[in-house]
Amino acid sequence: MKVVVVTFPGSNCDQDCHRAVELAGGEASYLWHREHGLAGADAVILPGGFSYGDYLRAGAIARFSPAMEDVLAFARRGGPVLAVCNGFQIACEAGLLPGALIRNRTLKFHSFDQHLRVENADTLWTSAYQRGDVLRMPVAHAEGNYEADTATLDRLEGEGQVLLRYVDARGEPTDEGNPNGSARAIAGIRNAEGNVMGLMPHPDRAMEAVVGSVDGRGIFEGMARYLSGAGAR
Amino acid sequence: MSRQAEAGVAPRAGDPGITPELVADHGLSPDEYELILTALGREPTFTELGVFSAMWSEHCGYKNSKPLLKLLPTEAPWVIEGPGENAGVIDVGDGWAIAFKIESHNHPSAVEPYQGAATGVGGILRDIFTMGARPIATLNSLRFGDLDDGRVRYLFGGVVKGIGDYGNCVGIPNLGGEVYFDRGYEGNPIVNAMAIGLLRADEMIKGEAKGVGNALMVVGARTGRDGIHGATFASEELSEESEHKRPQVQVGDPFTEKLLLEASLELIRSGAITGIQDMGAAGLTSSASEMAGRAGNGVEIDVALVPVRETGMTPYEILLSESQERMLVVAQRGRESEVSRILHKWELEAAVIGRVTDDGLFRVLEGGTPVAEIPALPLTGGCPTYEREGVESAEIRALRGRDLSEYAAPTGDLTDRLLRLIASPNIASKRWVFRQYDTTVRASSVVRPGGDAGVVRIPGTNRGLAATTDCNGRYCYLHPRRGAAIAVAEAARNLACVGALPIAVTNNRNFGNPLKPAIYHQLREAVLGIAEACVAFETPVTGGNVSLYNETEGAAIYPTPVIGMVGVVEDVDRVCRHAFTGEGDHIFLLGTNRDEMGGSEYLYVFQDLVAGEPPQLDLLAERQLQRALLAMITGGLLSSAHDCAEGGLACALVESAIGNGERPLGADVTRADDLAGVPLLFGESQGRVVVSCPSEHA
Amino acid sequence: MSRFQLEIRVVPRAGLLDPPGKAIHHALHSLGYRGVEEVRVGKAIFVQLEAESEQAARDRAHEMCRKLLANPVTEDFEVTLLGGADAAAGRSA
Amino acid sequence: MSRFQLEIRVVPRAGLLDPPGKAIHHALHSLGYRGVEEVRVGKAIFVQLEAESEQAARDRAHEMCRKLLANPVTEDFEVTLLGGADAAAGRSA
Ligand SMILES: Nc1ncnc2c1ncn2[C@@H]1O[C@H](COP(=O)(O)OP(=O)(O)O)[C@@H](O)[C@H]1O
Ligand SMILES: [Mg+2]
Repeated sequence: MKVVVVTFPGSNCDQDCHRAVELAGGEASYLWHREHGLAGADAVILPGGFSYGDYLRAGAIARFSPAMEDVLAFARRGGPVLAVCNGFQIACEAGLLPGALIRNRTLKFHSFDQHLRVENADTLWTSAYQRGDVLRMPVAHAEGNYEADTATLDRLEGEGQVLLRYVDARGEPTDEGNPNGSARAIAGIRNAEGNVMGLMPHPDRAMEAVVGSVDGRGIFEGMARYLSGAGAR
Repeated sequence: MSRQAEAGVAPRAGDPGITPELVADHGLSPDEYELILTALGREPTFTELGVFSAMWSEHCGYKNSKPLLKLLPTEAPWVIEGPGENAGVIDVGDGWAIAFKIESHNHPSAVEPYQGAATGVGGILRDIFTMGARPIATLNSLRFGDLDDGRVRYLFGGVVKGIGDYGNCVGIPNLGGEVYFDRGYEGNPIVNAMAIGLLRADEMIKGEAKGVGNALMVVGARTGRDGIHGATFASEELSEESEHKRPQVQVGDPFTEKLLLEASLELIRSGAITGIQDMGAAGLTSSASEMAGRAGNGVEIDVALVPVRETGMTPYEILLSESQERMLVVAQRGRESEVSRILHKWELEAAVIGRVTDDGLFRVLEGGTPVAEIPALPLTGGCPTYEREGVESAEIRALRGRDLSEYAAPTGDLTDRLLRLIASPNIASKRWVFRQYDTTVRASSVVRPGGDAGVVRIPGTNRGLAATTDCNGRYCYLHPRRGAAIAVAEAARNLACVGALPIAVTNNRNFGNPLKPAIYHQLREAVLGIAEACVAFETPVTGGNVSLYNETEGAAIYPTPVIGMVGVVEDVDRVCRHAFTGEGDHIFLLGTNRDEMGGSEYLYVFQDLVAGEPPQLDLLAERQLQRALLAMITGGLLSSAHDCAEGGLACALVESAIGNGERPLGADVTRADDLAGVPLLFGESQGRVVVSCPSEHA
Repeated sequence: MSRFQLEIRVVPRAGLLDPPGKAIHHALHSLGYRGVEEVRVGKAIFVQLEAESEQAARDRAHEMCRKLLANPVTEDFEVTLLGGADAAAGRSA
Repeated sequence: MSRFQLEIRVVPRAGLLDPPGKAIHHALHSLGYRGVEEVRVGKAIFVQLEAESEQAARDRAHEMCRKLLANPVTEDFEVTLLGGADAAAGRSA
């Protein structure tokens, strides 16, 4: 698979995502936000970081980058787009995904390993997992508090668009298990069509046992499987 | 330009005339002023006075500390760049090198904790990437007064948030650090930030203004009236009056720093520049004159060409501004536009402001009119240095002599004492702090904060880089020389505990007013202690930073020579952690328990006392212990290793037992010697490590 | 063309979470300010711009808000022209 | 006792770098808003409190700013009473 990682001014996980793709057996390249050209791309990643310093609102300025026009078109054609952390925030601002990510309820930056439960394994992003699997990956953000109106939240739940939920060590969606106050403990979602996934936790930092977890591999491997035609829809 | 320059320097209209008061306000003594007159052969202009004042401040000139630096071991076959450059550089094998350094931002953080700490991180990161290294880790060493004070909690919260917000945005993982709370730091917090960067050994670049005719360019953020005279400010005691003198607070912009980091590394790779330096303390003045000084050249700059943020800035202000996120680069003649192109790609500005000259002068013009013309060498190298007489304070000698036997006696329920001790902020988990720092960005953190030392993997290899900061200010207060040596020994021990071989040291000397004999004594003794220990552990000192005048209304902080040490892990799959891993594992104590309660956390918590002889240190035994420990870990024998530090053996055992929050274990130990309960459990004897291993290795 | 000084207030939509507001409310209480009933925290963005007319300036500002300054999902905005009468009121401390 | 609605604006002190303002200014430019000359970003804090009088409410707010809401080293603040004349002005969009 050929995956393009978009680098915005202030992106700082572009290299991590690049490496994650390679560890999953794919081919990765970078696209600077001012440039156009997704020709030949099988998938796109909007990486984590602090595009434009998160000034104004996380992701608010980056979504106007020229490269985003290509990403929007790519997504409209059904191309897979993975939006991690700041990428998730950009995707929401750009309307690729519903809702918004506001300040953590503690007002603090949170950096630690977080437990997540797979809510829907029947998607191109999660096909490598089983429904109910409990994963552990780093979170590192100050604005990961997912908010949307009730109708939207109900639709997300009803349509199986909630892919990952914050849970505690026992796998329960308790209040202590919810690090940032996200509505319904939502950690990761997909769009209605299913080709765009956004999540606050960092699968790109959970690819190797030596750095603490391999639970993120599934997402990149699921993407690879799908692109090779084998994966679930 | 130069024809006008030859017309010589005349006082600038609107600038104040030179008076003894003005000279004194600039922190220059009459003798120092005499030296300026001889260096110039005439009276300085107001602008020149400002320049000298900044360059000859403690912060830039190391007046009182330079002679002491000579006492430190700085050489080893693996040292590529020792003290003097922006950061030390060490060969770590496979063609890789690391640049690393520690720096203080104590004074700015005391005034504005958030921005003070944030800009401290920004400054140390720039010191790293100006060497051509990509920052891969940060650490921070903090000291505050007791937490029950409201102002202290405000400073603590602000400093931690400032460090986090800046480092997180730039995307550098935090690997560890320290926090201590002790009334000895009331009003004078210590904020030391350390950074480590990775580079190909053959891609290093220096801060030199080489090549006559090459262009000087300011790149990055615009220049405003930020922190003017921060350098002199950082060299004074805090007092009512310094509140008025306070420079305009420097505001950090980590987003611009991230762009500047990428742009600088691209610049260096492009070969379009011959030198680059951060505009830190004393901004354009120190960067331009130091780059000239190092290359033995001169520079001519025109302040009218510097991009400014505010209108009506004088040469004095532009030369001394400490606006953040700026760099001075020397561009190959003819490749200036290439430099600009790279900066514009990263949405930053670049401007040619002058040239490298062959006349050895630091010449400044304002729209062509000379406003300063100073021989670069006396400016950068001519700062007078002072070797003073140190005398130990009798009060402290008495404290050290204090008999502690009454406290060593068993006092009722020691379990209760243990519970209260592990709840002390100095021993309790520092999670509240490092959970606000991104510790996993770059996906290479093998051992994160929470253990004895942090470890990051060296990309593309299976080897790792370990780092720690350590210093117990109470030991240094009671016995500066031994205390400083203990800081080095503990740092090396922390590295050994994760399975790393110590290779080099950076140090940050935080002290009071060196003009006071009692303080100078502490400074000198501490340096000697560092030197002895660094020789013993074969860890050369490749750089560091000195922060003096850490006093409020005459009261000095504990002498605090913070040691930042780096080590190499040969196989990251073999690192060792501090938490017990398996039920039934055997627990061993390496080292000897002695009756040593001096300077202990126990005394501070239960007797509100900082007194007694700090623990003895046997450098030879310590080194043998660490070598043995390292062999056991690389041999794969151990399940865990943790050094005994504050709180002694009992606290070390608890930390190992609950070290893995998700799988807490217990420990059942039998005492092997006849020490009384308190010193056995809570004494802080050095050279001790708690290890565990499966029975087949026991 | 003349220059206008505008203040744009971007505030979390009523009913939606406002973590900073909640935190400040709580802090004020613990500082002993009992009378405080509600706190909402938004952004005050001061913009200076060249426009043909007062109306043009306002329109421009509204457009900026819809496009960039406010998040349509979570925030509302208000534009105030600072200048003349407005300013006197808007600035009175 | 009656209820007052106050708006408190906390703004970065003049001369100090304002990174968010800088970034927004830059963004507005690349969105084609050429006429924008300066952008500064502060907080707009809306507080509802019980007080004896208008003056008492203002005084309370000023005290809160000094104690908590504004950083004395880096920020300035302004208090506006929303209600009656002020409000009309302060709110007019
Ligand atoms: N300011 C800080 N920033 C990051 N990590 C910290 C900080 N202070 C303490 N830590 C981490 O907390 C753990 C305990 O600190 P400390 O008690 O000093 O350990 P030790 O006594 O082994 O040196 C260490 O892993 C250290 O890195
Ligand atoms: Mg320690």
